[in-house]
Amino acid sequence: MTLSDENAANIVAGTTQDHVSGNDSPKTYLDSNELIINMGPQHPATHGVLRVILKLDGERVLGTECVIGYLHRGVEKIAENRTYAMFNPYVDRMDYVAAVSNGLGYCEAVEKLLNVEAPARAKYIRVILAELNRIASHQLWLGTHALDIGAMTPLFYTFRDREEILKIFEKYCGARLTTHAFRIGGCLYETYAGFEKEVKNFVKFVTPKIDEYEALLTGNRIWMERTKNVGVISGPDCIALGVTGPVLRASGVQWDVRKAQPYAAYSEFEFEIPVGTTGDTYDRYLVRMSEMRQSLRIIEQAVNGLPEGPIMAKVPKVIKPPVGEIYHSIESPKGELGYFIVSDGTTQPYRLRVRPPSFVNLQALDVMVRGLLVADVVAVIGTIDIVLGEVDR
Amino acid sequence: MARTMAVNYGSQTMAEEIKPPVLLSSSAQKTGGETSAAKAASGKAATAKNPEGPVPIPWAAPLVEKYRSQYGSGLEAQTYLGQNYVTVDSSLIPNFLRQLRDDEQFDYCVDITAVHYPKREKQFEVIWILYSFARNERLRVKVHIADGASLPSSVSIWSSTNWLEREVFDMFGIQFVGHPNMTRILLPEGWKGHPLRKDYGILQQDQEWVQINLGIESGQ
Amino acid sequence: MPDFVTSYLGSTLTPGEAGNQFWALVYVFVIFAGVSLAVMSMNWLERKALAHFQIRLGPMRTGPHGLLQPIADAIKLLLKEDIIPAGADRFVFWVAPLIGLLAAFTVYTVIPFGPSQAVSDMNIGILFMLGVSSLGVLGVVVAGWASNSNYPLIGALRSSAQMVSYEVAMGLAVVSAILMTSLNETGTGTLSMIGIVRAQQEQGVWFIFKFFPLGLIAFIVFAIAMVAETNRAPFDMAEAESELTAGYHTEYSGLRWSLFMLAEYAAMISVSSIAVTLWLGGWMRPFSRLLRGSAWDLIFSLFPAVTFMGLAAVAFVGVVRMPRRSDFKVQKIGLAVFGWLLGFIALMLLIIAIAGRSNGAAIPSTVNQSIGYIYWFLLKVAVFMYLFIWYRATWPRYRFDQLMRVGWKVLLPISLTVLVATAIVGILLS
Amino acid sequence: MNSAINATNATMAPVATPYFFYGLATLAIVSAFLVITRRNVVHSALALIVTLLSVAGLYLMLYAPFVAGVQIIVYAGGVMVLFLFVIMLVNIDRSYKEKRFSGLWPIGLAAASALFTLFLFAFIKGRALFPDRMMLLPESSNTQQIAGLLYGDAGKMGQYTFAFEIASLLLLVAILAAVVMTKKRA
Repeated sequence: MTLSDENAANIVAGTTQDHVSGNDSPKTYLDSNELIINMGPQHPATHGVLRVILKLDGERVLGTECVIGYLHRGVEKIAENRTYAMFNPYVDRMDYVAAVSNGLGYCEAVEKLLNVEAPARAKYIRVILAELNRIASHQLWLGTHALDIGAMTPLFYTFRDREEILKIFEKYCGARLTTHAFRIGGCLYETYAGFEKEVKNFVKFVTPKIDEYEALLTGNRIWMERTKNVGVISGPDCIALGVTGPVLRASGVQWDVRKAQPYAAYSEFEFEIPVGTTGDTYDRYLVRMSEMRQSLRIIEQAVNGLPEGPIMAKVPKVIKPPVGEIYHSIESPKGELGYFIVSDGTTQPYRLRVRPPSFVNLQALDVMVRGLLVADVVAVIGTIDIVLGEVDR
Repeated sequence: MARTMAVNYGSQTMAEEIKPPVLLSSSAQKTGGETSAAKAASGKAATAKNPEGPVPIPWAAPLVEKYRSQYGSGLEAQTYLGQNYVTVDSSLIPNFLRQLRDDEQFDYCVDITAVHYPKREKQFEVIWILYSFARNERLRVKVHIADGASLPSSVSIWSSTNWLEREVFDMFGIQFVGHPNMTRILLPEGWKGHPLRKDYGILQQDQEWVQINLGIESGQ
Repeated sequence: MPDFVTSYLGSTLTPGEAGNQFWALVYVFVIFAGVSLAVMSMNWLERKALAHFQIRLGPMRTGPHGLLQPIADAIKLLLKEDIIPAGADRFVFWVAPLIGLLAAFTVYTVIPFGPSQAVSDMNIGILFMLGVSSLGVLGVVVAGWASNSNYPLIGALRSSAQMVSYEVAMGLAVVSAILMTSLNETGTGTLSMIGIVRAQQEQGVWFIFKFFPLGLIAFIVFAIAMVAETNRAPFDMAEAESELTAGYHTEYSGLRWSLFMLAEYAAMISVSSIAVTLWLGGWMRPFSRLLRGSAWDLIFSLFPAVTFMGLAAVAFVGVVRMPRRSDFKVQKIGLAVFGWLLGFIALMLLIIAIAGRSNGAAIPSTVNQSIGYIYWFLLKVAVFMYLFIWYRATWPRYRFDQLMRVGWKVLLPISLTVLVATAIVGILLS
Repeated sequence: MNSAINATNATMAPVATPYFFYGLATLAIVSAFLVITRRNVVHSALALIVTLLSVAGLYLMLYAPFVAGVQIIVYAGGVMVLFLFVIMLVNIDRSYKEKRFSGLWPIGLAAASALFTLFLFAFIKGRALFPDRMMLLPESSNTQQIAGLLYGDAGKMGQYTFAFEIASLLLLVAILAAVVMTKKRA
């Protein structure tokens, strides 16, 4: 059980020695206090099929190793065997809680490769849906994260409100989760009658709800004790580890692709990039909460200024981009989501690479949890906000 | 995992001469010659001349000048659709990347990936996508290497490249020397072959796996 | 009626004290059945209350408003396959839930539901309670070890450390309450549960208000420690499902698992009973000093009947609000029957309250009084049970080191200070 | 209060006392035997708990409920939990491999039989000392008696106050020592 599992310990030690605990001497593996625990892939708090091997001293984490790939579907290989338009729905299956963002990134990347630009109205619709999706993703994150830390109730509140967003998606494109809302060159669907009104109503509806979540958690002593100074990561560390999104911003780096290299219509809206100071779990929580509010701001502006006009650019029926390659990235709810597409002039991408934010952010787990307790591992996995569909692709 | 280990795919897929990636279309033919529009378009594309588009133009910038004077012909800078990339010789790799980080503030390695061109002499193109917070600028560094060649790891330069290099190894079989844990990351340890190579036969693998493990003919 | 039946009904001693073995046995059975029933209804209540906290409905299908859900659950658990893991220590695995259950139920022998409504009035009642409930941790520890699996082991280690730590603060808080019982002419206190309530009766104040705020602080310390002692949220480290899947009972299934649940809820009720006995005046009705006289007595003796009437009314409102569809017919009838049952109980209670309003030694009067005692005691306990659910819905979970810090560095010094302060104030005032 | 005690004494004493005594005594002996014979340490610990609990039962029968309660709280509830805690952290498999009753067992057996002989001798010789019937029970409760012995009645110093305080001081020193030792290791 504890010690008798020397075999297991050695197996893990063998795979992890250099990676998990480079600074530990090998003989510590035989120390009587060490315990190797396998968290996942079937574990309620690993948000899917993530497997984390924990090396513990009592309850203190000495090192971790993530074992991923349980959800690998070979998205990049599939892309090479599909036409550009056919591959579009596949990207929704990566970060399935933010499918709209995935689609947005892909469509914009291909448009860039084709050297076309979506019409203004399409861009606005894209922004509205992508920001709604950001709120939905953050709500889902908040609910599950709070559940991991032991607060059951916020989950149900966030899911109740996320439902309203999904209803808008469903009315717009017929799907709730994997939406396939956009097409290369713009949008396929015009907004439905009453879209603006519903979105505005949603903004009105959800603003007090966000305050409600905060009322439950922000000032809660136990919540603060569980999240403050837990999983601290500094700004330079984040940059070195390639961590992006709310995690980076919570560490004090004010960087958002929407501001730094604006895409869609983001340059036309006023919004702020919330940043944290300490880079702990609590800051990441606060950053995401204010991000939801900023998203509402963007949505409001976009709905009020929704221009008239076509929603589809002139794109040939058969999409055949010229030979060349492009890298395009957007700010997905998880971080920088990039698409690197190499075209050989045919209808199928020669090579399509997805730069998944969850995958890169997950690397920071080891840095963040060392020296913390098992309970914190759960909190930190939650706070990185990974979606295994995107990590494994 | 252990079951797939029993299957040996390596021999024919690795050594075989490069075949065009026609996995989808071949399956379409088998199931009754049903040709989609995409298939037809794809067929046409092979014969028709490529559509006109922008072409990469040389990129002139102080950064490029500086390193060209240092490295000479081993470095070629181009820009395509406003995106800059530098193609360098593989011998420059760790030093040039380190210089980019230290001297040019490219402190964030966004991604590492590779592209397989089976017909070229140096089959693989490995690409580092870099970003500089200070300059708000992206840059791609490309290197061409032959099959079986390895590259020095850049984990010591950007720690983010740890898993990214493992993924490149997993998908393309390119070894990064000096990487702390050069093992497969997404695929199970006993997997044969590297799927993102153009000569990787999915259907063959599937048929073989089904035959060996299930004892029936594959329906694919 | 046989003599041994009537003799007890008029008696002021507990059956154990009076050496009345027949009634002692009756009490044991009543308590066993009652606690099991209470656990079942607690199960339903927790699910319903938690659901409504969380904008859900909770069980709705099994019986009207899921009223039959606990029974269905019990049947399911009884019929489930009983899995013993291959590497488990079979005997210890088998015996562990029994230890927990035994400890949780033995405690009830000294819980005073009224001045004579207990199995026995033990001389060392509170000591016995603390001692036996501390045996409950053995079941947890042994269960975690016997499962031969890492998560249960960690859960067991956590909960044993946690329960042992919180027992210290809990014990000191209890001692300060016991100290208060000695504030009488003779200067001798008591450890007897009934004696403690009697002391509150004699001093005319519930100990929670005694030496304000000392009693209150001791009570709060106990109230926090008892949540930790029963491994409930926000101190449910031992079964933190997001970390340890289910803690010490991860490997348990079916009947054995349900025994753990039974023990957990029984322990919740028993620690609540301790809190009620020590600080909230046990079986005493509120304002027993302030609002005296037979008129007030009558009004307060109507409370049980009124409560059941209220419950019946709620059930009938539920009947009326059910959709008028044919597929709801059975549910509607079921709920109506349930409502009538509650109404019938209310009626009986009303009759007893009216019949026993004279303060004599006649049997109706004694029965009336007993019902009053039990009612107030259970009502106070029920408040605690609701609080347990409320905590669970509201708070995130403490981390283990924080939990230990709270136990040793916050609660222990506070309870020590309160103990010393109570002693000093007690000496100064006597 | 006292009336209640007397009532207890009057009514409870005769109930099946010898059977309870023999039952508990047998249980204590059998489980004590199991403690030293079981190979599995956790089984030994569980048997030890049974021993402690049956001894607590014997105390109860001797009208010493306070001692019984303390026995349960301190030994069965506290010490044994810590025992189990420690046992779970060490390697149990190793204890299977190790030889038990190493070399010293003849000495142990000799000591045990000497002790047994002593008890037997004392029991036979001192029969006159032990009254055939139950001793007359004191007026006050067991808890109050202990309090009297330790702290004294009505302003008087108790018989064992000094010894009691010394013992508690020793325990405090032991606790501090344990803390210091573990701190040094970490």
